[in-house]
Amino acid sequence: MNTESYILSEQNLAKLINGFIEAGKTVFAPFKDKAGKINFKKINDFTECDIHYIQSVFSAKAAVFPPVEKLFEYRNNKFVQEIKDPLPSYFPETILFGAHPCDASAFAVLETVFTNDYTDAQFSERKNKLTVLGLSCSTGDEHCFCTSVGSDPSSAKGSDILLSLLKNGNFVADIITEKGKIIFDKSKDLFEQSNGNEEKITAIIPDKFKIDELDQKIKNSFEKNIWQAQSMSCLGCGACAYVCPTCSCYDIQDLGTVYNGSRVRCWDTCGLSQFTVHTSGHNPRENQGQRWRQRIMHKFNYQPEKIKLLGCVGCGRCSRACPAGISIIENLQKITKE
Amino acid sequence: MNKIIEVAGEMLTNGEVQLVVGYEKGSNGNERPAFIDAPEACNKLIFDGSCKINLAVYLTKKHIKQKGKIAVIAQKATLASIVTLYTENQIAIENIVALTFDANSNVVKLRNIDEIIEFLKAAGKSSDELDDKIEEIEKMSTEERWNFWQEQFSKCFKCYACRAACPLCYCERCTVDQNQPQWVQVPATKTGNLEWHIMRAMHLAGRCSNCNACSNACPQGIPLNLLTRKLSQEIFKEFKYEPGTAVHQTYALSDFNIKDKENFIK
Amino acid sequence: MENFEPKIVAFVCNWCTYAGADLTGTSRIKYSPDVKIIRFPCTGRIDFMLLLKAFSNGADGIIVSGCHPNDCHYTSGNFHARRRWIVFRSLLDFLGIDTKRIVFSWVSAAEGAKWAEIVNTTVDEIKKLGPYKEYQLIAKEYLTTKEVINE
Amino acid sequence: MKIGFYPGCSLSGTAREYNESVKAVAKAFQIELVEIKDWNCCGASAAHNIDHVLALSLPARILALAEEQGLNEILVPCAACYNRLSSTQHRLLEDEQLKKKIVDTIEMKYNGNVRILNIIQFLEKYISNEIDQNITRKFSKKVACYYGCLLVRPNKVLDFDREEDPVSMDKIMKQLGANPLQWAFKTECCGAGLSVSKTSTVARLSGKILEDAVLRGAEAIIVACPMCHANLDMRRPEINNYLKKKTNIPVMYITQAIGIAIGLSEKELGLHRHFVPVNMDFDYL
Amino acid sequence: MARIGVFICHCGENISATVDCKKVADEILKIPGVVLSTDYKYMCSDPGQTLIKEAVKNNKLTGVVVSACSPRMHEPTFRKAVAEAGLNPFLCEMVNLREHCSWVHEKNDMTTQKAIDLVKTIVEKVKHNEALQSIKVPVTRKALVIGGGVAGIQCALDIANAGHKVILIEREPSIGGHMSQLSETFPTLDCSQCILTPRMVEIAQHSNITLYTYSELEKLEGFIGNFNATIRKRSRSLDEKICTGCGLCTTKCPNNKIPNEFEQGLGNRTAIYVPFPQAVPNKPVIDKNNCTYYKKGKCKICEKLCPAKAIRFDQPDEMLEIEVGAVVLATGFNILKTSFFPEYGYGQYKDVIDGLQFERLASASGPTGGVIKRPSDGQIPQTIVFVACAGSRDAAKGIPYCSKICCMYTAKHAMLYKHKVHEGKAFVFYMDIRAAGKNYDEFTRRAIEEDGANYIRGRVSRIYERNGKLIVIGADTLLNGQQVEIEADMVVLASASIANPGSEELAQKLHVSYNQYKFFEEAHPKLKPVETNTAGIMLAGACQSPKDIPESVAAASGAASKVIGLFSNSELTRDPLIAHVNKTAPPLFSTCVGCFLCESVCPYKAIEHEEIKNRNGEVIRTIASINPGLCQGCGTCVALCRTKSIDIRGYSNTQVFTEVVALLNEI
Repeated sequence: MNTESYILSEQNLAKLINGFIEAGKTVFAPFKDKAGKINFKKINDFTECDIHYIQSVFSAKAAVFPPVEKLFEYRNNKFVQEIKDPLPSYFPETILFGAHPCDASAFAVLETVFTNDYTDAQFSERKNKLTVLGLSCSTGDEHCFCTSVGSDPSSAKGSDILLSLLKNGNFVADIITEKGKIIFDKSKDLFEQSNGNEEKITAIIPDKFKIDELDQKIKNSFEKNIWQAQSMSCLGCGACAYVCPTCSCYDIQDLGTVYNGSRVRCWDTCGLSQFTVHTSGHNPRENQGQRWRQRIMHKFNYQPEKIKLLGCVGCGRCSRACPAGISIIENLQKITKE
Repeated sequence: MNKIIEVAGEMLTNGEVQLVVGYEKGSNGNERPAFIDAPEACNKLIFDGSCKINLAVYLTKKHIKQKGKIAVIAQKATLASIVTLYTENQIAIENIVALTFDANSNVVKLRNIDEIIEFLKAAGKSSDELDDKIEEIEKMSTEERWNFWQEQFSKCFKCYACRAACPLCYCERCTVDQNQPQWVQVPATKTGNLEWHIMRAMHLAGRCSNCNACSNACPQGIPLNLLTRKLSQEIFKEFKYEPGTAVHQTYALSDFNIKDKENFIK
Repeated sequence: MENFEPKIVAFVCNWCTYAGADLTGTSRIKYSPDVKIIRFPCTGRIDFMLLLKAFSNGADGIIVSGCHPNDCHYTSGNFHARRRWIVFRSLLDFLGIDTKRIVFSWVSAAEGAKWAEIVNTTVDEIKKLGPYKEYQLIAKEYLTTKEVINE
Repeated sequence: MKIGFYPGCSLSGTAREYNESVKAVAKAFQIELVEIKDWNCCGASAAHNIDHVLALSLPARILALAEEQGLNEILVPCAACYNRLSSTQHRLLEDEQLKKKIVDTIEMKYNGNVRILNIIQFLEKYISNEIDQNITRKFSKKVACYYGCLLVRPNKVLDFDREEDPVSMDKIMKQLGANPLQWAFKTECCGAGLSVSKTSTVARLSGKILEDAVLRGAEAIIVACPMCHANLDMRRPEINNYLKKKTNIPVMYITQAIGIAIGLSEKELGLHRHFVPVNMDFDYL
Repeated sequence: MARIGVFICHCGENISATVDCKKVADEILKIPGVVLSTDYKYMCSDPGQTLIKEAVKNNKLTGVVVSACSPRMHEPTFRKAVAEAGLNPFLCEMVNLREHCSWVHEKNDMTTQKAIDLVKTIVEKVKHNEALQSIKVPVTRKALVIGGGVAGIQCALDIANAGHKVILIEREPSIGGHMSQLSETFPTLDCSQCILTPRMVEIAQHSNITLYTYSELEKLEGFIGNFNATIRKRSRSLDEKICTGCGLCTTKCPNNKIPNEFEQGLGNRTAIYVPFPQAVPNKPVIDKNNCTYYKKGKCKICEKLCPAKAIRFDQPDEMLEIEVGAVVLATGFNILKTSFFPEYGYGQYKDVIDGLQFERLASASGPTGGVIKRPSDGQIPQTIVFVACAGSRDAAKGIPYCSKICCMYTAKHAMLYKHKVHEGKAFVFYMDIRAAGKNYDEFTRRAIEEDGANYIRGRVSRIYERNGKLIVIGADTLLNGQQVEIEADMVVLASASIANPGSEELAQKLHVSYNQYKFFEEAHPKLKPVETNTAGIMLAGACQSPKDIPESVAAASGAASKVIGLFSNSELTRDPLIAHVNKTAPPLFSTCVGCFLCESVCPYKAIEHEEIKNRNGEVIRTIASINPGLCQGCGTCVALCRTKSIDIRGYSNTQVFTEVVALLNEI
């Protein structure tokens, strides 16, 4: 469908969001905690959220891929063996509000991973019940590089409605998808006509590298020793993957006892040394260099080949989160310069 | 800071060390760890104390050890960590030269454990706002404390940056990575998080060098150092024990004194 | 709260308190059945993680008991344990975990009566405090059938 | 060279000659004794039998004064005073509560860092090294050094010399050329406080002491305590009564002995004040 | 899949009176893995045990849970039973339904529910029990006895006579110890030498005993059954093999005024000397500190005299390495010297002597040929004062304990004196007369009633000399503390028994604990009186606490029997419930990181360093390992280990963890 643009004042935006909440929908929105860290969180009123942020610590992927998700509950003794699937109420209608284009576009990557050869029921359930009210970036910082990975600060990819901040504090709302249209239709009166020439505040994100150069270089860099060099200071934690909007690895665990409990899936990451250890004790990725290589090549080589999508959206969270100050941009630049 | 550049440079040139572990300017302007094996590369070395990583963490890593003799830029806590690592048989001290700074920021070379301990003794102890924060929490009611920490831990996603950044969390197979039995829930559940952080604090009790690397590494900024610091205080108060102040002193928790005082055992 | 029967686990050493509890039995001194004993070779063996496990599995209270100082069958196990508890207890307290729910005691093989008393006073105390809701709430986070969207 | 000085009541009363000889000797060795201003009674020997706070407060005040007046070392020639001051300092240093209590009572600062010297410690520290080259006439007599009880007991408080068989005075007397005897009554009780109230006891106890000294051929008894001196000297008639024989062995303070050896005059040393006659030439024998 | 059999015992009415055993059995049957759950009146009875054995066979059980009385009572019984049925005994566990449940609770559902929970807990535990074999440690059947006093001698002979090799080492040039110095012994007054010397000779001649005198233990390594002792054999400066012990050398030695230790300084000896005529071995030794040759470099008279040419001035100390399976400490005691007592004149009065010196005076072989003469002028004392508790039972002297032997030997001394000097007066100052022991009280009464020793209950405040007399001032507490003053010719201090010098160092060498008075500590004051807390090291005699001869000998035989017991098998069997460090697949090899913080936590020094080597023999890493010979299974290291690399069998991490979970969760 072709996009229609409207004006949405801040007050009306508030009305819109609170409307969803009253309607019993779950609204995920950027929330600033006491420590000043921004994260997506279920809010109970518009005022709780803080949309003037550069980047949240964790991405919005929790909306479809929670850090811990119950798969089923079990009960098991000599006389009873039963498995209970989660009730529908476990997957509520969800509005993701205030996610930047990078986060919004990341859902495409997750979706292909979770559905390409086999459809993950729980993921799809969540994804189908999710509507994304994206928010284009009015500011950025040295870690942002969406423009270098084929996106931009006001890209509509992945949003159902894309909001863009105007100088006067109001927003332009671009209705992108059917889902978006439905929302719009439900509350037309909150939207005003746009004359199409309002001044958006849009962040400038300079190019950091040429993606096709990188693509060429990285193809045959598997054996190179850049990986060791780049991961020298890597401490081997999971921060980069956990904050990443596209990282989709998970572990499956049982909580409870032999008699009863639940099976859950939870985030996991290739950065941890235990990730690939075999029962035999052998570890195919025995040093951090190999793990680092896996992470980079997976996003910039394997995924483009396998799912025809770049595994990185340029949000720069990994660089911000890294305790050792490893910058992904720098390292990708190095690779292109190889 | 050109002093440090000189010193490091000449150490690499005259082959006194093969690698210098120090700090450089990161892309976001902050200090970050740097690994330098060529004299000419030394000029990117900086030191303004803003880096929150305790470089001792690298001394136990295989790929660093392989480099041979290592010079490491050390803050006070780093030195304490080195002493503890040494007493716990984790490093070959003869392969390590600690570069630190005296009161008027001259570079000091510490070549062996005794020199390090001497230096630490001379440097003395300094308390900071963290102690006040601890007091503040101690003043809370049990319930308030519980809520405070539950809120903090609810932010934890078990990325283990705290563990990775800690020089004393050098174990190859951490208890959380064991499942026979599963001591700590793997998922970032409320219980899992609570148990993980309690265990972490207990395992560092009497060992922690109070470098705050754990809380600094946490992407969510959870003040984990409060726990370790609290226990350091407790252990010093109860057993007059301070890690990193003497070579081969018995670890507070594998030692005992018949006169140890408590007021809660019936 | 009237008919609340607390779940209390007792971690005791084999040589003093376990034997002491045996003596309570042979002397037919009655105490509350809410306390159940798990036997260890020595208080030195009792891992602090086990106390957490007890709470996360629904214990309302915990008793840890062993030989009096200088009586340890292994000469120093209880001294090491004492240090461990001094540190651990202060940490739990700092984290807002209710240390009133953990009772430490020395009960010798000769103190059958003392064991009964420890048990009964503990049970009364825990009954006053009620079930350990806070901890059980977080422990059941993903176990309860009442669905919660994670947030 | 200056050092603090606490005379106490005896030295200005029954033991004036002790006071005189101490000062004379000190002067002879160019040591200035700075008397503590506004000093008070040390509480011996009655106070600690009656009121402990008082018994501690009195010496505490003296020590506090010394601190106030910047004297970090004080000479206390009277054994009784020395004993009270030392005991007080000991008690207060080992008991914070008590210290607080006493400090509140005397309403003065008290740190407890004043060094308290008895006469012998004083002599050992400042004079014994100098004596040899200053001796003008050897004190070539057999002497019995009598320490009494207050100088050496309780050992864990005073930590001075051997509790039962002290030797420090003997050493000094040897230096003077005397021949200190090995005898049995060095620290035996002289009857001290009963001097006035129960002279018969004093006679008996001091009697035994004198008897043994005489028996072993002592020509003089050397003391360092006003009490001992009073009992052995002033109470001589009663003693002789008890012993049923006339003993005329003189009793002199160690400072007097030193004085004689370095050629000070009888007057300076107050030898004339004794009840049992004594003089430079020892012709009283 | 586990196949657990659960057996609920009624214990007659003891359990079933308050617990619904049937219900328990039924509930437990619900647990996955429980193939059999039944109740019975008396499980420990023969039919009861048969029931279990049959079940084990018929149901191919992999684990057995007997819910009955306290395991401290019947665990061995039932483990034996299942073993007979062919199941590893350590796969059988007991639930304490009687002492911990039925006897302490009322009859109601809660009690039954508790019973169910307890059984459930152990059932889950048993699922994780391992089949264990008791540990076998090889035993070197050779004992090292340190100290050649009566205790050491007795112990060595007992062990040797049981057919085992014994190494006996003695610090002095001759064995015999204090007993050889004694005149006569209480309460029989038989001559000490007459009893002891034959035993000494026996030692010298026993084919199973190797005697090293003038020797000390340098160091001890290893553990029970497998010790490695290094012994320093000090040079006697002569070749023992050729020395005939004729004693000629000692006759012409110019240094003949050296106070004789054996005579407690009451007599003199030469620089080359035999400590006493009956010495074993009867070979001289040169006292290097007093020998003219060693001091001035010339003399060598003895060398010229020696017909056998046995003198070796250049003889070095010898170091001997010996493997032994057990060690017995019999290093004995010492007594305070008179110089310890200020109030008694700091030892300045020659005629104030200690008990051992009096023994020498009274001994027929002593310096005075058994005539009691006072040291100062050789006069026969007409009045002797004996001071009991000289130092003992006196906190102010730092010796609050009772020296135990003084009461008796003081009575003996008084007696001996009166027998030798009939008209003499003997006074004894005492605190209490402690004469507990066979014929002991009778003995002291004899001293008082027949021999007229004058006992005064009170202590002696001081002793001084006057006209060659010793004035003893004491109190008579029975005359309401009245002062007594006695003019004595001689005073004998029954001075306190103290630990031998060097016992502290020795204890540290051997890792045995000792009390604040440096006496060695037994493993248990009641039940392990002759063992130390270091397995394989025993105690004999007065090195443990003051003991008289009969006690020392008894203890020695006790220690000997422990050693013989240990030697009764070529390997010793130990409970397998001990700690072990895990081993994992390479490249990790073990989760142990080798921080060795566990080392100091082990009371038994059981934690050792193990080097993991790669194929080329290079050390990859060093990890902890537990010495099964030393570990006693307290598990303190297990709780301490951060990586859970140490675990303990019988109370393993998995087991206790499972117990907690099972106890608190519904089936």
